[in-house]
Amino acid sequence: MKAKIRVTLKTGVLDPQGKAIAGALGHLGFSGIGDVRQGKYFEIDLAETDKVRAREQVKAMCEKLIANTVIENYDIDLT
Amino acid sequence: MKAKIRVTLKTGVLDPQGKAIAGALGHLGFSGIGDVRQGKYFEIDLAETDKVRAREQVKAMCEKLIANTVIENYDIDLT
Amino acid sequence: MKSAVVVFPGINRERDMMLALETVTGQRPVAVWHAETELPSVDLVVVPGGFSYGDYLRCGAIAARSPIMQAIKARAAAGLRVLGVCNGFQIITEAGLLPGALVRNAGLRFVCRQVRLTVENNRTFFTNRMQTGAIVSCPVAHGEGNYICDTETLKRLEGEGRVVFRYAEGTNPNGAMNDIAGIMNETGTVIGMMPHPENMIEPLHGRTDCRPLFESLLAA
Amino acid sequence: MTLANNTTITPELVRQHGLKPEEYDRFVKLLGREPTLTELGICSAMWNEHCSYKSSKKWLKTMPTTGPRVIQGPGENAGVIDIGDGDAIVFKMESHNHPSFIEPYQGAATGVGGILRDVFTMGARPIAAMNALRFGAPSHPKTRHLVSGVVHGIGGYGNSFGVPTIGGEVNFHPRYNGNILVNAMAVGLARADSIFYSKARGVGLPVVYLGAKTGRDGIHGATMASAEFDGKAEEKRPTVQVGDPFTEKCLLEACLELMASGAVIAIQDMGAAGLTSSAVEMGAKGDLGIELDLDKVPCREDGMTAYEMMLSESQERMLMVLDPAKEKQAEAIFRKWDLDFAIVGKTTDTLRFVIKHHGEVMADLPIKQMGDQAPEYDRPWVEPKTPAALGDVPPPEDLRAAILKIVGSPEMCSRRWVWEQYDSLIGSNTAQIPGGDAGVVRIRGNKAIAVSTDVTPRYVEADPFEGGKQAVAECWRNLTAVGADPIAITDNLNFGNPERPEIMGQFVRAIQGLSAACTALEFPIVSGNVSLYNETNGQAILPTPAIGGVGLIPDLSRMATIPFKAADEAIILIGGHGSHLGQSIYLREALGREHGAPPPVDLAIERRNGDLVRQMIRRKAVTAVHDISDGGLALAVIEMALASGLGASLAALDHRQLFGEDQARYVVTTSDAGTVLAAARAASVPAVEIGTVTSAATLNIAGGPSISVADLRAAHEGWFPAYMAGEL
Ligand SMILES: Nc1ncnc2c1ncn2[C@@H]1O[C@H](COP(=O)(O)OP(=O)(O)O)[C@@H](O)[C@H]1O
Ligand SMILES: [Mg+2]
Repeated sequence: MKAKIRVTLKTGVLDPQGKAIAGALGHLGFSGIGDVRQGKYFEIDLAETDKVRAREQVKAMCEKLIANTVIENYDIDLT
Repeated sequence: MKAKIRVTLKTGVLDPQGKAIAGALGHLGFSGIGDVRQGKYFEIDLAETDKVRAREQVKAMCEKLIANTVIENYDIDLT
Repeated sequence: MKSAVVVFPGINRERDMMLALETVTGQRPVAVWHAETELPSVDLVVVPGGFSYGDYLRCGAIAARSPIMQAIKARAAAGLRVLGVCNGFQIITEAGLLPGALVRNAGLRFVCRQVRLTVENNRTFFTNRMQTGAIVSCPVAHGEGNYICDTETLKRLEGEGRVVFRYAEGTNPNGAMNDIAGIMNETGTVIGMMPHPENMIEPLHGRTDCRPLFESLLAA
Repeated sequence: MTLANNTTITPELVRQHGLKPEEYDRFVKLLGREPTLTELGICSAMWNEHCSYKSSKKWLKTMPTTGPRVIQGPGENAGVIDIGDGDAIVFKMESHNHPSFIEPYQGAATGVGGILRDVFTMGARPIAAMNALRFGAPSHPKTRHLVSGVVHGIGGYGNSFGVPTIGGEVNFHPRYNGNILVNAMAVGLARADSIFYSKARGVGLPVVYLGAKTGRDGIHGATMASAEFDGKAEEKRPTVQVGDPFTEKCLLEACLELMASGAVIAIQDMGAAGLTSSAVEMGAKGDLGIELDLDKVPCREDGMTAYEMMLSESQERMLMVLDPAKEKQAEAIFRKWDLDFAIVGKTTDTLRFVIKHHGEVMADLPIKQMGDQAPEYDRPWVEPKTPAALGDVPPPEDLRAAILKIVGSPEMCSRRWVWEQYDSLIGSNTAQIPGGDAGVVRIRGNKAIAVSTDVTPRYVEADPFEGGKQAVAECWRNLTAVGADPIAITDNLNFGNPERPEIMGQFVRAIQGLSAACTALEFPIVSGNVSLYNETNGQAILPTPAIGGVGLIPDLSRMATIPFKAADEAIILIGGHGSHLGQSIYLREALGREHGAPPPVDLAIERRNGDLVRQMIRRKAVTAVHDISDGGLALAVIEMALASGLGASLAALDHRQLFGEDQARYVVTTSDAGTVLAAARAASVPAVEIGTVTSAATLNIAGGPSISVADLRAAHEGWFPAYMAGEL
C-alpha cells in the first residue's frame, strides 16, 4: 500500500516561499495569479495492506514526525 | 480556479530527504516502511476559469519555474 | 560548572561550542552521542549548531525525536538547564521544550553575517553578567531562523519577559516576529537562540562581545 | 542502458562512448579480442580526457612540483605540504563545470562534495573551502539562474557539511555564456606522519566499499565532462548526481575514525567514473590486480547491471584496502555512522582488473594500461597571436562618473551577496572572512594559513604566457598582502577544445607562464585538475587557469587586513606609479574596449616588492595592506576605504596612475611614513606617499572629484543584489 501525504502551512502562517514564487511568476509574465502556497509532499510504501490500519499508522507518522502540527496541516491519501 | 501541483523526483534520482525520513520512522518504531520519497506541493489561485487554458498556463509555470525538469516530474490537479 | 554538548549526526558546531565553554568556564564539556539514553550528571546541556540529519524534512525535526532528546526532556522537566543554539534552538523547539517554530528566512537564503543583539532579560543563566538593554555584536549563520508563533504565545513571551535576545538596529536577518533572536521557557531553565555567541569570544573573532554570556554560566 | 554484456560493439557504440576509432583499435589490440560492453564502458571512462589527462599530461609533467615543504605533489587525491610542528596542509581544486551548467544547484553542490572528499580521503579534516566561478554576461538570459543555483548549491553543501568557505572569485564574461566554470577548492589539516594514500599494498587483501549506496546517477558523467556542448546539451538530460552533504559529513567522521584505528592500508574516494577509476587507480599505482564481485556492491536500485555499477557516479562513496585483522572494528565504525560497509573484492597479483557479476566475468582488463599507462597525446599547437599595440588611452570625460561606474560594475562590485550565503565562521578559527585579499584560518595557537584563488582570464586570452605568470603572481601577492609566506599552489586549468591547435597553444603557453612564475617565486604546484572542451558551437571560454594558493602565517598578531585603521595615517604606494592600461578594467568598463597586451609581470620585482611588504607587516610598520590588481590603484584605495568607513585624500593622479594595472604593487598605510619609505629605499623598491587617511568619509583626489564613501558604497554594494532580484 502506498500513502501519499500532503503537508501544508496552516492558514495565517506566512509563506515566504509561496510569495516569492508568486512574484517570480509575475516577472515571468504570468498574469491572473492569486495566492501561491508551498507545501510538502511525501510518498511512503507500506507493508500494511489493511486500509484502516494503514491510515492509522500514517496518521501517527504525521503527528509524530512528518508534520509540525504547530504550523502545519496534513492530509493522507491511500492507494 | 485553483491548481494543485505535486512535484516529485524522477525515478532513480537520489532522495536524501526521503532516505533520512525512512530512517527516522524506523527509529520511532514504525515497521513495514518501504521507500519514502519527498516532493513538493503547491496551491495556486488562478483568475483563469477555463480548464483547458488554465492547465496550459500551469503547465508552462511548472516547466519554467516550479519544477526543475532536469530531475523532477510534476502533475497538476485543477479544481 | 559541568556541561554536556549533545552530538547528533550532521551536527557541526559542536567543536566551536566546546571550545567556547572550555575557554570561558575552564572546564571541558562532555560530548554526548545522540544514541545514548542517559545524560551524565551535569549542570548544563547544550545542543549546538549544525545540520542534524541534514536538516532534512524540517530543521531539527529528526534530531528532536532521537533517544537522547527523551532523556533531555525528562531532565529539563526536573529543572536541568538547557541551551540550544541555532540548530540546537530548532531541535529543542521541535522537541516542544520551547514554543513556536523556526521557519525559512524571509529572504529565502542562508545568511552568515554579524548582527546586533539586545539583551532583553538579564535574569537568566546565560545573561546575568550583562545589562538588560545592552547591545552586543554576534554572528548568525542559518537558513531557517525565522521565529514564528501564534499571537497568544507571542503575547505571553513578551508579557512574561521570555524574549531573551532581540535583533537590534534593523539587523533582523530572517524576518523573525518582533525581531526575536532568543527565547526561554516559563521557568527560565531552557534558552534557545539562533545567533552563534560561541563564534564571538576571542580577539581572533574580531570582537569578544559574547564572552560575558558564557561567563554568566559560572554565576548561575 | 539495457544492452547485454556480450553486445556486439559497433562503431556507433564506440562513438557514443567518446572513443576515437584509433583509440578503440588500440583498446582491441591491448585485449587481443573484442571488448564486452562493460569493458567498453570502463575504457571510455578511464581513457577520456577527464580521467586520463591524455592531452595535458605531456605539459603537466613540465611544471615545478617540488620544494622543501612539499610532502606530496601531483598524482594523489590532493597535494600535501609541511607547515611545521608536525602539521600538514592537504589541498586541491577541482572543476564541476558541465554538471553545473546542466543543473546548477546539484552540479555545484556535488563539486564541493567531490573536492572535500579528495581532501579527507588523505586523512585531513577540511578546514577551509574556496570557489572560483565564471559566468556568462549578466544580460544573458541564463546567467541569473545559473549564479543563483551555483551559489546556493555551494552554500547548501559546504554549510551543511560544516566547512568554512573563506573566499573565491566571480567573473562575468560573454565567453562563458554557454560554458560556466565552477572550480571548488578544499583545504584540510592533517598530521604530517599520518597521511593516507591511494596506492594499494599487499596481495589477497579485502577491498571495501564505504559510504552511500550506488544508484544510476551521472552514468557517463566523466565522459560528459570531456565532451563539447553542441547546444543540445539540455535535451540530453543525463541522470544528474544529487549531493547529500549529511552523508558526506558522516563519511568524513567515519573515515577519520577508521584511519585512526589503523585499519586503512589504502583509500581512494569515488569521484568521476566512480568504482571504475577508484579501483583502477588503487591497483595500478600499487602494481596489483583488483577483483570485484558486484553482487556485494550496495545498490540503491534494483536490477543494476555491471555496466551501470561500474560507471555510476553516485556521490559520497569511498573504496579502501583494509587490514583484515581490523575488519570487525572497521565495520562497527561505519555502522555507527549508519553508512554502508561491504567487502566487494580483493587485491591480486595478476595486474588484471576483473569484474564479476552473478558469477560471470563481465570484464577482465590489464589494469596498468587502463590507469597510469593510458594513452597520451602530443597535440599540435600554434603560438598565440601577439595582441595589437594599444596606443594612447584617453582620460575619462567625467572622472567621478567613471569611478562610480567601475566600482559598481558587475566585475568590480562587492561579492557580499555571494559570500554571505556561505558559512565563513564555522570552526571558530576564521581570522579573515571573504572580502579581503585572502581568507585566513587559524591552525592552533598563533599559527594560521591564508588561502587565495586567482586568475585574470582576459589577460590570459590576450597573452597566455604573461597571463599564466600573472595568475600565479597575483595569488602570491594576495597571500603576501595578509602577511603570509606563500607556500604552494593547486591549479584548475580550464580551456577549450585541445584538438584545436590555437587552444592547445593557449594551454601550452599558459602552463609555461605558470611554471615560470612558480619557479621564480618558489611556489610549487602540488595538485590540480584540467578541464578541457569548454566550448559551445566552436566558441571557447576565455582560457582560465585558476590558481589556488596556500600561505603560512607564523604569528596571527602580525597579520595584515585591508581596512584603513586610523585618520591621518599616510597612504603609501609600494611598487611605483602605474601606467599600463592594456586589458584594464578602466579600458573595458569606462571605454567599452578589450584591447592591448596585459600588464607584463617581472617576477624578480614581484618577489622583491612582496618580500618588502611582508617584512613590513611582520615588523608592524604598516597598519593596512591591499594588493593592486583589477581596477588599479584607485580601486585598491576605494576598497580600503569601503572596508573601514574612513576616507582618503589623494594627491593629483592622472587616469593612468589611477587605473593602470601594473603588477607587483601594493597600497599600505602607516603612522610612520619615514620608516616605510626608508625601508623601501633600502630594498630598492619604488614607494610613493600618495595621500592620507581621513576621518571624513570621502574620497578626495587633488584637482579632481570628491566622492563620498556612502556613494561609493551604494554603487559597490548595489549591483549584485539588484541584479539577482531581477531589477537590472
Ligand atoms: N593542472 C594540474 N596540475 C597539477 N596536477 C594536476 C593537474 N591536473 C591534475 N593534476 C593531478 O593529477 C591527479 C589526478 O587528478 P584528478 O583526476 O583530477 O584527481 P581525482 O581523481 O582525485 O579527481 C591529481 O593528483 C592531480 O593533483
Ligand atoms: Mg580523488
